[in-house]
Amino acid sequence: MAQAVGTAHLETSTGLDNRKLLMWLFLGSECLFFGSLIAAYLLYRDRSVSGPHPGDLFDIPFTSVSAFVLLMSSVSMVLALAAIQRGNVRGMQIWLFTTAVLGLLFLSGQAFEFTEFNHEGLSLSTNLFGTTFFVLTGFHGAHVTIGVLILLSLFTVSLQGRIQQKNSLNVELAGLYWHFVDIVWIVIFTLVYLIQP
Amino acid sequence: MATEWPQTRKTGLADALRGAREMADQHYGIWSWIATVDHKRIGLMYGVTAFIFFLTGGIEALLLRTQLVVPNAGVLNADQYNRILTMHGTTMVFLVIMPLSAAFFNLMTPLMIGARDVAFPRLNAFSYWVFLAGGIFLNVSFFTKNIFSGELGAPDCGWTCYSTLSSKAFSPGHGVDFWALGVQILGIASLASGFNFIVTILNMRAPGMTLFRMPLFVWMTLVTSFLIIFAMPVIAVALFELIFDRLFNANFFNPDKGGNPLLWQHMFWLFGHPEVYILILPAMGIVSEILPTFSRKPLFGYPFVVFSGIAIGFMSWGVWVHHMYTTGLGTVANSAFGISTILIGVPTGVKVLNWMATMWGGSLNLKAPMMFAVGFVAMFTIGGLSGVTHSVVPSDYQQQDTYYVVAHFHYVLFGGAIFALFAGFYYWLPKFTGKLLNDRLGQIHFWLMLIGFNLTFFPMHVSGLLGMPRRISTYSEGQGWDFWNLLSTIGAFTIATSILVFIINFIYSLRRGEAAGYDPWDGRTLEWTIPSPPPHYNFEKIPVVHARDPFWHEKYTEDEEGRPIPVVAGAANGHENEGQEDHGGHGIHMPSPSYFPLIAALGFPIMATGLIYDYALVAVGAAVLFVGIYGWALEPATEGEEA
Amino acid sequence: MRMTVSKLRLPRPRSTHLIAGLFLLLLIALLATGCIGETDTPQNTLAPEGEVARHQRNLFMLAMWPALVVMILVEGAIVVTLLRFRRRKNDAVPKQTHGNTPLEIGWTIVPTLIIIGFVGVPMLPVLFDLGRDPKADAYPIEVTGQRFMWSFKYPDIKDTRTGEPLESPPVPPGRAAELHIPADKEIALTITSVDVNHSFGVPRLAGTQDAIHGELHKVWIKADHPGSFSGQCRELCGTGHAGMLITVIAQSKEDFDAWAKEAAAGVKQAPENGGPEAVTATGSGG
Amino acid sequence: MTLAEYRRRGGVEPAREEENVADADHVEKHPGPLEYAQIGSILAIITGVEVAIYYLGLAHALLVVGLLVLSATKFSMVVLWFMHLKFDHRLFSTMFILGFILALSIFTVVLATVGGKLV
Repeated sequence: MAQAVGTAHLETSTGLDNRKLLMWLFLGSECLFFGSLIAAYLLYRDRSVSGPHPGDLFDIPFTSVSAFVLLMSSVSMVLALAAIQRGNVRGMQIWLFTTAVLGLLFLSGQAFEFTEFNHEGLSLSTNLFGTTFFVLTGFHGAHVTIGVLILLSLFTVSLQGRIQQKNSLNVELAGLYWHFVDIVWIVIFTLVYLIQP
Repeated sequence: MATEWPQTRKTGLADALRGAREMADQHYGIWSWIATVDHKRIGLMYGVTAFIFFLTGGIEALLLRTQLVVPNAGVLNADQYNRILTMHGTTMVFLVIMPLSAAFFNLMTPLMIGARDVAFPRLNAFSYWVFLAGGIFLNVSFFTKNIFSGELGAPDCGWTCYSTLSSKAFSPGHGVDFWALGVQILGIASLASGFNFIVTILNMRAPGMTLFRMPLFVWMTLVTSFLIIFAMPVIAVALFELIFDRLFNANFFNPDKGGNPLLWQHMFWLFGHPEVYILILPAMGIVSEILPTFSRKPLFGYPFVVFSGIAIGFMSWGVWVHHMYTTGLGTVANSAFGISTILIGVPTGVKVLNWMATMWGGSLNLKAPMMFAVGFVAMFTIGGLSGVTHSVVPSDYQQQDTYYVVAHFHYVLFGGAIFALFAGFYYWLPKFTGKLLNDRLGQIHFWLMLIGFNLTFFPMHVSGLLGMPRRISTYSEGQGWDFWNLLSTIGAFTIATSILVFIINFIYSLRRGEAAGYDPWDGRTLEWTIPSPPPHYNFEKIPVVHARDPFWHEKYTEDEEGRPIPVVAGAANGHENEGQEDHGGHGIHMPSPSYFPLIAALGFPIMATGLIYDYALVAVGAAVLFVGIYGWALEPATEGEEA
Repeated sequence: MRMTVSKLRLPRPRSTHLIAGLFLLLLIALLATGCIGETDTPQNTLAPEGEVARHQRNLFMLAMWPALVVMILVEGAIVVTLLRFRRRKNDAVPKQTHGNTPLEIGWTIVPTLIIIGFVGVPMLPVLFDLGRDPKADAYPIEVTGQRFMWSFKYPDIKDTRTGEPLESPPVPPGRAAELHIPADKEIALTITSVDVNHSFGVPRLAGTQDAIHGELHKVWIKADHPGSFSGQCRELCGTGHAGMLITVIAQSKEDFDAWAKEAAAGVKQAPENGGPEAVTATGSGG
Repeated sequence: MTLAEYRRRGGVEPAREEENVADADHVEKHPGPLEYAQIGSILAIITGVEVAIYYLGLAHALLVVGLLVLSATKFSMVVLWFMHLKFDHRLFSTMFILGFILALSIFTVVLATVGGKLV
């Protein structure tokens, strides 16, 4: 978002772009954020004093599909970047849009999952599992939502012809964020869904 | 800067905004401050705001000390005492020391590395506005109850807000909600400035300013910023968990549902111990600049001071359990963390020894900045040593939660951080006000503060060893604590007097102070090569750096025995830029002022208020935030640059 | 520039005297600290009357004396430096020393060794000894903190009226709850809380131990001789925090058995020791 | 003097290795769409294997180790290729790895201390 002062006029000391450096620092910092949430989940995973427990609710085939969707959105994201880096605006637009749609698909999957769990008696305050699960996956979902907003904004701006090869960095930065959200899900999918006590 | 006013017809809001915007573009009037993205102005705003909070926190401290002056005093009741106590700690940590350090990051970092601004000027303005919003939000909590009938609405759980005291059941009312959301907002501000300064320091250095030619203060800013960006997310999650527990009945810290109150303590101190170094490392940086200047010697063992700073940064992640020795984590954990705590004293000791070696053999100019810097070394050493006595796990069981701990961390945070920050004021404010602070008043301020400080906090070692628990709102006679508490209270008012002297000095100097000139202290670093106050573009020409302490080396060369010889008079004054004044900075592209950081920042307190009172406001706040962010992203960043 | 500097010179003797005076004050304060162990105040952490507290006091001294020596050396060196190297008129710019690597390495390694040797190593055995589980024959007592009162349960004493283990009677806020223990015998305390965090601190017997809801914290204490020892809650727990007082009454075997018998029968007892005066209503109210 | 001018005159670089002089030409080193698609398919396959392992009914320890290894592989592939850390400047990796390792180590210690079970 924030554009660096004078990047147009001055080279940076390291030769690296300010915004890209900022993005990587942000992702490093986000590791601690999700680390804290995942740690809370792991700490409490088998300490709920009453049900329902993870094993009663998880629908592995369903979640595998939505994990797959998010993974594939990473592929389309990187294809959007590859397109614009070669000056292919049209290709970038298609792939950006695909990524946003896949992101929305993942989010609807999560909304469906949350509603299902709710129907089966799990809420934020039911037990420790409900608390930690909803907060962890909810914060991930919030990140995906922000990602989708960024992607759609980029898409809209690109329709006005304002994203070109020379400022492909905008797409690269959105991509870095998007891929990060994806790798967080890779971790959550394994630690929360597949590995159960 | 005699530029003609642009012609505007003010017919609507948009035009009015544009008019204000143009005023801001001309660096003139109130709007130019509100829309500013200039690191120096943001730094000054940080400084003034944090100083006002310092006075608030100080008044809170005086109230606490007045209540404790004699046994069974009736100045405050226990409820008021707990609330004021909580706000005193929270204010001093989050609204005073951190933002005062941020003020110096802002003011000094770009000047010291030879840059025209920080890497993200608008993000920088955003940090300030979010900090201001969070600070006001936190203090508004006082008024959520009828303050005129003596009821305070502020949080009452101590600045550590341990679970389960912080739960809805035991802290009803909105105080803790305000605390958690307020600290959360402040965390956003710190994170933003943390990212900003890392990128600035890594990327915006002048030609030739290698990492190991950077001034020590810049190094400490870098380490601190790394600690901020890695520690803040942890407390953010802890605060979210607390907020979810309180507002949405989640169970993170609810023992009845199997939750573990100790999780809060772990998360809090995982953040909290790096936080201690976030508070003290900038102070160490300031002192490492002042001691060499006023000793006329380079910092002794520069690389070792740098590396010990980095070592402290890393080690600060491995000692958090020493806040939790008595929570029953077991002997293995306690001994491991006991040893790591002992070891973290070593790099700190290395720094102290290097500072003393810097002074040794120097030509010490005992002006107010130097006195405060030396005061820092002297007082911080005591705090560090009592810290070593804390690391001894079994004996710490006796000191845990007594006034001995209070004495220890005030020696570190007041005797350390606050002394160094005042040293920084006396040293660097003239650069920005153009006026030197009066040295005689400065000396009076120093001695009053030093005496008052020791009078307040040294007796706390004694009352602590005599078993006085911290955070008690009153105590009975016959415990042997009376005399020591009386001393502490007298000391606290002495400190307050010294602060008054500083305020008088500041106002007096602004009006009548001696002009500072380029280089009032025979300085060593780049900030002294430019006028006081600096032009908004800082450097007419970006300097080229050939050595550590670049300005010193322009003024002096060394003979074979290492004795410095002044360079020919003309070059020594740093006036090489003077002839270039008339350029007026034309042709230098500076970032445009922007209102969007302020608008975006406003979104957070609105959302937080909404979470407590009415969810509809959350939507309003989110909308404000989005307007701010979109406007920000789409406006051109630099004068004359297309988006 | 340098002219301005010399013009603004300080009146030197004044600051010298002040520094010296302050240093003297500091020394006096230090001596006062050194004598704390002698004062007879109820919660003095340096006047142990129990095995645990004695170990803790000894370790503290082990760390404090070197710390005091270092402090005096450092503060003294600062004062000497200030006096010896303060700027004089027409001072030449001093020799520029940039550092000294052997010296740096030396003053990194030597303090590490000293601090580990003097503090770290002696600390560990005591840490493990004090942190061990109570012995099997230790006298068991359950300690519960609640807002704003401590209560004690004696599993080995059956209340003759109910047949349940004896529990201490409730006390009003600001009045000390009484814990009776046999003197010169290891006591196994199981500390917990039913609401917020509290901390059970009776300095003359042992350092503080946190009471946390949902956690059972087992520690041992041992009083050297019969007597009564004051303590109070150490962890902020709300408006009554300052009034959450404890009196531990250690009795000889015979006295303790006699007390237990009476208490079990529900005989109303006059307080053995009033403990510290009740904290006034202003303090505990709110 | 701008950095660019300064460099043209051959001044000492501020802490800067030769390899990263030109940020612009890293684009050429990026893999093409085909390679991205290949990596995408590998990721898809690994996900399939993960789910398969889950249903295979392996011994718990084996299951845990297997799944951790597989997800670590996915994680690294996305980071190295999609996020270009394999090709980009070392400083970017440092920033990310610093955060990642820090999170991993402190939370391992927290879980061990509080008595949580990682698996």
